[in-house]
Amino acid sequence: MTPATPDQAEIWETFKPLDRNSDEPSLVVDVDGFEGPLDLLLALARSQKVDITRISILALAEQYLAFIEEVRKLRLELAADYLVMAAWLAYLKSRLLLPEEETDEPTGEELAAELAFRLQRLEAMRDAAARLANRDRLGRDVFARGAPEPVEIIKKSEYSATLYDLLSAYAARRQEQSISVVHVRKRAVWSLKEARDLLGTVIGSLADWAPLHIFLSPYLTPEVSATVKASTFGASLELVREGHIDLRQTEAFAPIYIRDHKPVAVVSSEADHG
Amino acid sequence: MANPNSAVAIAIDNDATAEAQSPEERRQTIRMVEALIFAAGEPLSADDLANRLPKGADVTGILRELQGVYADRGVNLVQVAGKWSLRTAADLSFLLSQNAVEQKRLSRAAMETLAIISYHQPVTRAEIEEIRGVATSKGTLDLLLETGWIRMRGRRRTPGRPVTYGTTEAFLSHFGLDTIGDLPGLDELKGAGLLDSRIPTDFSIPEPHAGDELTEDEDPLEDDEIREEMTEDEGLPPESA
Amino acid sequence: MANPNSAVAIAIDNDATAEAQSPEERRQTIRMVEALIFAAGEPLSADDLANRLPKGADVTGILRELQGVYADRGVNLVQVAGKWSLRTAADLSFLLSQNAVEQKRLSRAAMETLAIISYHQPVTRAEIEEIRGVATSKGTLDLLLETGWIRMRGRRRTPGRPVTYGTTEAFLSHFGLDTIGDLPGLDELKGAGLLDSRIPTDFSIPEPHAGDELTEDEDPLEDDEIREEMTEDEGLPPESA
Repeated sequence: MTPATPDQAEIWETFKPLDRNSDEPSLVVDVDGFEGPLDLLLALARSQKVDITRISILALAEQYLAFIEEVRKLRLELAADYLVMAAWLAYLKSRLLLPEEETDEPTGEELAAELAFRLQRLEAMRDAAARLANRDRLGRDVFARGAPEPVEIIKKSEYSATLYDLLSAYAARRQEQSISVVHVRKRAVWSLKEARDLLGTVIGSLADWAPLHIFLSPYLTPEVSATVKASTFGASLELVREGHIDLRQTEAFAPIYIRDHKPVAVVSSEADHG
Repeated sequence: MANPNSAVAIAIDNDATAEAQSPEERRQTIRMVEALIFAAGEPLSADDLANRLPKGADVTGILRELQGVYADRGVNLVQVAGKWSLRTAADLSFLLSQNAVEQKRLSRAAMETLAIISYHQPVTRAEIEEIRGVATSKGTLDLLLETGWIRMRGRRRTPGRPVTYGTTEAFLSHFGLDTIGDLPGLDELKGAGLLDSRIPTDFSIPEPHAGDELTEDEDPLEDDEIREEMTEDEGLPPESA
Repeated sequence: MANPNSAVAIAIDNDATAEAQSPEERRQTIRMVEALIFAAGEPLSADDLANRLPKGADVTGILRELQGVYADRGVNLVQVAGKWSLRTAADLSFLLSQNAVEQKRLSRAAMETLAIISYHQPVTRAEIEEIRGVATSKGTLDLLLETGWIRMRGRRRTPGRPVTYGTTEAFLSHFGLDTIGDLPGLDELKGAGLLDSRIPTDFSIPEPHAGDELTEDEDPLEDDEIREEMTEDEGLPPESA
């Protein structure tokens, strides 16, 4: 971005019309004040003090070449385009002075006319810029209402929805909720593992027969009573098979009793008797 | 200015003030006052004006005169808190507002809430939340009230006496329903593929009650409760997602 | 323009006064136009006004009448960029210098570039440089774009598809021009052939960039080209002095 910074400053410089017609010496030194060779040529043309349409291009070319010579004597650095213009003007000068040959190239007069046109056009644009700048400008010379009363936009939201939107929103939500209720019931099922874990907490403390249901009583809410009983019974059978506990039921539908397994005593005595 | 009134006014003022400006000077000063007040970003006092006007200007007289000139116009010269400014004539203030109708879509949450109200009405906010399984923000209900599609019907005869919501006639007409009973039932929703066939057998859809008369467990709202209810619990946290 | 109001206006004009407003209606409409233009910070077009006025209002006639009413006053009704706006009278600018917004003044180079763009538009950067005989820094164009007075119009249908520049409505409004045809001295410049950008290709005085064969053809800018163009050649050296 470095190239842009000095440039910005240049653009915003205070506008100070350069009075280049005043005296020649300042012209010579002030080469940096010109915006390119065309600008310099225009300033020199103005110093001829005639209407720009009647300018002598030959005289102008000589003036420019003399100016460049002067600047070089002072060893001021000149941008390349000033030198290119000097070379071209030297060529133009020779074309204007020497008799024209028959070629397809434009004649010296045509080249001179083109240069004159460019100078006129640049001057015209300079004038136009000045006239534009001097117009009654908004915020500088003329002013709009200082305290405008903005139109207040009263926003009113209008909602629209279709019956389909309504029904699908309803059905989707109800359905979602109904499925999540099923999940809750699933959780309410006692698994064999849960029952086994429960029984595991009491094994080892059951020296004598105890009714199974007293351990289950905290869990026997109406909703899960059946599943708790079923799973516990299933788990207890498993524990019997694995030899952790003994079960006893005197008759159908009678309470089930549970105690720690008494392996040696029972089995061996029965074996003795049997 | 080609206004005959101002000429009369000038003549009168000339009699009144010994050091008065010439009519031409006065005309210029009037123009200046007009431009200054027009371009100013805020009202100007007579002193503000006097400081920027030629010496000897009859500022008060000019302001009065200008006030007269603008009296019948679309813009009036008015004095506010001792300062002067040009304001749009009060009777034309309607020109300075424009109604812009913005078409909006209801959010999913609002749509669901509306649907639940339509099927389950009369329904309380707690019941809506229970059915949706998520908290319902007051904002959602306010928005639905704003659409004119739901209304507060009454209060449920339960502890806390919560407000009951129901749908309006505007709801019926917007959704092209003749009566609320025309809302499709369970079988129709299933038939339309909106409800899965896997839904539990005990799944049911209520029969909405939208009549103006309250149900047995509703009390009427007090007239002044309606507004109150609109704002009473604005402090609620936003709806949880 | 497919404006229903304009159709109405045409019908009324055809019927002369058959459908005209009554004097009282017209007086009210005048007040409305006055209020609307006073209230607006920005210039309003006749269509803008017609849209906010009663049907059948003779907007153009009323605007002309109001322009007359305000002609001698401290505030004038002016037409800028084809729209209507109230502005303080130019001869009172001395009085309002305090109100002037502190504006950075454009440099001579920038002002000249602006003038070239306004008189020669649509014009490419190369053409601007050809006229000025010097390279135009990207900074100058960026700055002018920033003022909102110029814009990128499109791309010239020539090799390289250079961007073409032109002026904006804000340009017209700022410089108090109704149309670009009101640019000072435009007709004389045209008559003198000085708006002709064409230079024979074999006329080879030093130029920073070779002059393009000019055509009136422009291609539109792609939407996303606009930003691109703003930065694509920032790497250029600054304007040679």
